[in-house]
Amino acid sequence: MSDTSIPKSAVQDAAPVRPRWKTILLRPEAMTFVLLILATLGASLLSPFFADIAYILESFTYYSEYAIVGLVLTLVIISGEIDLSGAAMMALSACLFGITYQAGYPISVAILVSLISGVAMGWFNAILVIRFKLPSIIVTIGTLTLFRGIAQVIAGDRSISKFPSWFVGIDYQYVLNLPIPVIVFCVVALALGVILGGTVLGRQIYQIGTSAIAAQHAGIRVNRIKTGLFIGMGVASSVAGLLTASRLASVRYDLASGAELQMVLIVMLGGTYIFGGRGSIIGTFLAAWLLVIIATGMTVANIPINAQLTVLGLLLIISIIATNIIYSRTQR
Amino acid sequence: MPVSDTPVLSARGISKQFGGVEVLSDVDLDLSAGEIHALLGENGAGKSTFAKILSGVHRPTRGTLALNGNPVEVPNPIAAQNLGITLIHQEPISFPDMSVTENLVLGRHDGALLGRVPWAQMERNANELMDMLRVSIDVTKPMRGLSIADQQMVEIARALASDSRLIIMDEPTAPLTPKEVETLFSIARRLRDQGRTIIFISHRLEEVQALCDRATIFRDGHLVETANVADLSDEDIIRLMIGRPLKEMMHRSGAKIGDVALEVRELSLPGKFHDISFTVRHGEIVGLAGLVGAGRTDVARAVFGVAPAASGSIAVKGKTVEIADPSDAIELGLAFVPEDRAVAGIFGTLPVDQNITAAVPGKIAPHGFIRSAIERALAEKSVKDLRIRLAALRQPIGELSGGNQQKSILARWLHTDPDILILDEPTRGIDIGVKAEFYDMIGTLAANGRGVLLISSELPELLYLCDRILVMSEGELTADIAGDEATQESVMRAAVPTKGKHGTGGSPPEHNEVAL
Amino acid sequence: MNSLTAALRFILLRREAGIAVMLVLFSLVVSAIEPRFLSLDTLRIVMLAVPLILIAGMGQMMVLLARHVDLSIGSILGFSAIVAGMAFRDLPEMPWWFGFFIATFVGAALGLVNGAVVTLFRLPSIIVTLGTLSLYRGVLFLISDARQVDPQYIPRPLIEMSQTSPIFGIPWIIFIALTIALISYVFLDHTRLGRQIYAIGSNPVAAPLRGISVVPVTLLVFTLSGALAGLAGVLYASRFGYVNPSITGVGFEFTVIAAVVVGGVSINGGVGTVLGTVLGVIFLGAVSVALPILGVSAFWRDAIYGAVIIIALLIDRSVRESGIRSATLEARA
Amino acid sequence: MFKKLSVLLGVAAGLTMMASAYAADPIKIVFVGKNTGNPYFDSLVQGFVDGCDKLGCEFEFVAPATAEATSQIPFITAQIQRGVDVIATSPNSPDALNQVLDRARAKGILVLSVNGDMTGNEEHRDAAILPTDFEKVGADQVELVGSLIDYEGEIAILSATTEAPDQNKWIVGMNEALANDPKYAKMKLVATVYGDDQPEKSTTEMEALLSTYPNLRGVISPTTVGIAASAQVVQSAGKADTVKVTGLGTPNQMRPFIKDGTVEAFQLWSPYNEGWLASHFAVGVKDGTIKNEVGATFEVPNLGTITINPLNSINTQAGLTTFDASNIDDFNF
Repeated sequence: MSDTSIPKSAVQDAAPVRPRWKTILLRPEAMTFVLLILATLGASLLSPFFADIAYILESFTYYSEYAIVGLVLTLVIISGEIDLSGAAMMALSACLFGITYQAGYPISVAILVSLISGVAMGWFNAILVIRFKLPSIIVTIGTLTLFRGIAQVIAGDRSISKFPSWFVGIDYQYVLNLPIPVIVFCVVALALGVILGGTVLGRQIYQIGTSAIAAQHAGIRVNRIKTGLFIGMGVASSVAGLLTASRLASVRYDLASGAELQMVLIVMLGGTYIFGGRGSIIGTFLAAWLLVIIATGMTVANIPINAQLTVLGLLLIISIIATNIIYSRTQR
Repeated sequence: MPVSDTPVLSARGISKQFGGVEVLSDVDLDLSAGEIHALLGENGAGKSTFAKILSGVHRPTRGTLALNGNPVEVPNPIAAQNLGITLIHQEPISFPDMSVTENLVLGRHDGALLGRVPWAQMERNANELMDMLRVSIDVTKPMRGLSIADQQMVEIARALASDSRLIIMDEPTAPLTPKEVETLFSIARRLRDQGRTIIFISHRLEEVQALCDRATIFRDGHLVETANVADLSDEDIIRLMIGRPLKEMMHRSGAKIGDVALEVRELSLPGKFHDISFTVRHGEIVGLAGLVGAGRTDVARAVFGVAPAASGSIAVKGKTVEIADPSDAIELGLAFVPEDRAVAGIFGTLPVDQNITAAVPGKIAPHGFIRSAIERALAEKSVKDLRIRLAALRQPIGELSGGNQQKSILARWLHTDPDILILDEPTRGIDIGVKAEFYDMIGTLAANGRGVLLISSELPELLYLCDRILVMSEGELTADIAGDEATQESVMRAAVPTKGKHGTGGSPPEHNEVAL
Repeated sequence: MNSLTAALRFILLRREAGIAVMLVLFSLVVSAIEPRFLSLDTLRIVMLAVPLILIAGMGQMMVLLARHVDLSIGSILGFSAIVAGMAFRDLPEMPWWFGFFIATFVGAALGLVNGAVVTLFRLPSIIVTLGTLSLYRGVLFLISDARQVDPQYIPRPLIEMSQTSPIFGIPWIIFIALTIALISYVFLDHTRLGRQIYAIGSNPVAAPLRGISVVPVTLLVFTLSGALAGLAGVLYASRFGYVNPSITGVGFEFTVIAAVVVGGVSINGGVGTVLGTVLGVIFLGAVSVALPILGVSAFWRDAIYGAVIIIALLIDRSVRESGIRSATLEARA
Repeated sequence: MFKKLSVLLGVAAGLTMMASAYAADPIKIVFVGKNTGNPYFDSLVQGFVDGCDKLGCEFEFVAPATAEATSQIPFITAQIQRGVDVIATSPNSPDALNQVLDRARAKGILVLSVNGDMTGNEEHRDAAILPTDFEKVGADQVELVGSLIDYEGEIAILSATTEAPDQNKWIVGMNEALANDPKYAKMKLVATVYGDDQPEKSTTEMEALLSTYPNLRGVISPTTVGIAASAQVVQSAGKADTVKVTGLGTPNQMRPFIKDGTVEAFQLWSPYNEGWLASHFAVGVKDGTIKNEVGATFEVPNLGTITINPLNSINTQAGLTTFDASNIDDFNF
């Protein structure tokens, strides 16, 4: 019955630390990278037409818009929220852009209207999630229906086109042999990667996602940062909508319909933890290429879309499960 | 005292470890039919852990349990219930969207899954139980609308409804009014007289004296004494609970008490606390005592801006300030070590160094970009200064023991160089050796001229550390006692509610012995 | 308090009252603009528009009560309808009513897969079912070879279930939906298992402490949701007369979720009644019928559904806020 | 089904399945459809397949999952990458494909718009293969409905989407015929509504028509989803005798309604011939036997002499084919 009977050692105070190589290799991003290499090899075997850098880059432009939104979505998910309304925001902001331009305003005003609408929609999501404390996942399901519904109401089934020629075809403008959408994606990835990995803001996003309550107690302005991220989603969606408008030379209410799934897929494939607090831009960056390679590889091999849909649905579920398993293992 | 010979329950060599720390060691205890048995001890002494092992919430690391002489396993709460053991939780567990009636019967295994729910009969039974408790709760109302006290009553009613032979009440009286306490006691006695066994966990010695037949006292995970209550004086119990004089563990060098660092004036938040005013001076350790749910933590959260008060004002170093968010408080030189470390303190999956530097982004990132060399240096200094035991700085903090996690949180705040520290139960769930280190540190903080507001449920801790002790009861400040004048009794007297909280029908006590 | 005011209070304090009032107000406003709206014919059209939503809505409601959500029901509906349709086409000797079993069974199996992934890996159901929404649609394309089941293969008696009536001129399909609603009511309100679904959604942490087996019950609600979506699938074939892999059931999940949350089922689990859901389904049915009668473009429908989901969330929130509640309970929940 | 599974497995294993598909000389034609699961295109694709069997060209059919504007683009790019000689497509948007089709043409690929044209953007394709003269469809349809209702009474139109270009062109034609031809003086067009090519919306719109216009005598639905929904609605309502439904539909979709008399007659063209003609035209242009110039003519077996109309548009047949009980069993598409 003496107090000295409680044994003490360093082992009991702290579990032994995992070797550094193990923590790196066990990251889901490593998995994404391995998958990327495998997919590239597989696609090259599947079709002799696949292994062509110019073709892959061109194909990437078709997914670049989703991938750009996916980069911002990565931050949102790391912060412990989610935004499924990205694709609908793309459509509504692009339709507003088209309608403003058609109404006779200069294209710069139309672009401004689109960006402002992006801010407004992101802010609307943020208000519902933060001010009214509603779960973001269901709120953004509501707003995704609402935003696309509004796009449908204001634009009808009309295809809005006849944009000035300088605005059209950004995907065929090259800088250093890279299509501009690819450059935009890489620049956004680099910028967000630096912010997330190297700055206080990025650090705080991880901390909020790990425990929003602890973050608040540590003096981190949780609501402000989350609001910023939702607005960032809106702006990124609006930019993506403009890129799509330029690429297609027309906008319609059904632009990017169903793309919320692909956005989530990119982020999940990149190993971002669905419950927040973990993930990286490099993962999302690699996953965007992975998705393009899988989709393009199958398309150029003329594999029916039926199989493609199945593969993508499976990938989403498997990637969530795998990431979840990896993180729950390393957590304990 | 109808104590029979064969023990209803006997525990042999019960031990429990959490993350390598032994919180319960070799407990042997026999409980007889028809007794009310008190479990006493400081917070963390092991009495609640023992109760949870009996009721299947935890499984013992070692040791055996026997019911009426037959060895039993209690792997989960359901098994416990089937064995006739019910734990009434400190904080009621309920289904807020469902009616009181349903909360009373949910989980009781009588009837097929697709069998019809006998609503009318259930409601009748529920009303009978409420009558017996002499409370007027509408049993058709959802739990969501009930006060905590009423929810507690439902919880107690639920235990009565299931035919439990051993009922464990873990501080059931904390949120109850004296009248309700009296009702509860009379029911407890009736249950005892029917031959049931009741384990009664409480801090209130007068309740133990009034109600219990025998008492077992825990200290630091060990059972130190089991005796008839009649043979124990309050002084005996306190001595057994505290063990060695706590003074020996503390080295308080009399700090110089300086100017007012923090002044709180007429702070109110409806439903939580009302008209709270106090001051904390530089170099002063001010204790904040009170029962669970008295509103202590809410006051601390309001001062720090986590959940700001609705009215009243706060002045820091003589200047009235606006604190709407913790970041405002931090800028003003406040720091807050929250009570619920796992939720509000640590970032469990993030490395220790990132946890330590979380409140000083400006220091680790002078130009916006994080300089890991600076960060590591800051963290290493904390590890050395506070003797945080870990394997590596990049280790997730969740892998550390509770004491070292708490040290890291304290380290986080020390980097902000605060003038005022609010510590909410800083030593909860920390083993005794590390506790002493904490007492040292708190003393040093005050000696360095910082003001400390210390919230604690461990009275001895407050009595020996504090220059002044404030006491809260039911959301109001009821006492402000100088440290050298404070005693357990004077603090407890101020902490225990004296006026009725809610009408309970006021019917005279009647002994309608509804079949339990 | 006399019994009349007590009764009034009891009625008015229920959420169903709010939806019923909304429904009446809406009908009055619409008929003020277009008097033809207030007719038996309109009622018939509304009643014909809702059975599929009502049946799948019962399943979705159970999933929501258990604090989950099933976004894949549109694909499950399509999947079951296609499988049943292919059976009608490729196995002509099969008795036509066997299609009900096939569709319900296929739906139940797909729902079970949802539930298994959700419970086994402890993943948020909304993400899992977003994945299976796409996965099931992909597989249904594969098995159907992306070919429609043409009307000539849909059995005549099945088609007639949407047209002929056993009694009072009310078509079979409405009877089936109301029967399902009635069974759901008895199941949810009057059986132990039904109450356990509420308990799990009301406090998932406490449920296992009270001996409720959370995993089997969760599997059950997903399976039921799938089975009911499957049943709605075969009734789709009855109502529309053919099954198309790229049309059948697409976007159905949003309609159903909108109807159910309008009916007062909380997205946070534990709250909601069959009566409320029935009223919610009828309300949205009335809206979709009123639009063409008012001459408003059908494009408004999606915007209205989206707004309705958000408004319902806000109402649910304020109802929760208004009740006296305990912080500890919330934190634990 | 096992075959499909093995295809999937093949994908996963990264096998070289398509290795033999590129080493040959023959002209490679690919048709990029609107979306999969669209029964209309099954017959059209068969025309291509038979044409290529006879002419010795290689043919492939690919299609995205949804009929959304952007979804065809990656498929067209992939075909450019594969180095095909001819891309035929049924564009989902009149203008979203301009860029990618221009790139295809820049590489010497012959680009054909099949079954619908890119109105206003004709310079972005080489030729359009249209089933019939779209200018005459409206008048033909009005004549058909007129003949069914004795040229007297109220009629309505249930179309696809408000902006569907082909349907709108036909609706203009219908309005002109009704306004200008004295034969139709006693017919009155009371409403034009849109069902968005969704079964649910089309059904609701049709039911609203019946309820709003009790004196309605005829409905023209120039879209396959719409006419099927309309037929289903009048059948359910038992109004097949008073309200005559007609429009454009496929025989397989409409067969039961013709058989039971719900619909007396409807029209369409032969999608099979479109594929047949397109393959002959493509091969002819590629090997130089056909000049793709306005006014040029060429022979196609079974179709006779075909003329290239202004804007390089080619029709497979002069007028619409009318299907009724007497001939419907001769068709299977």
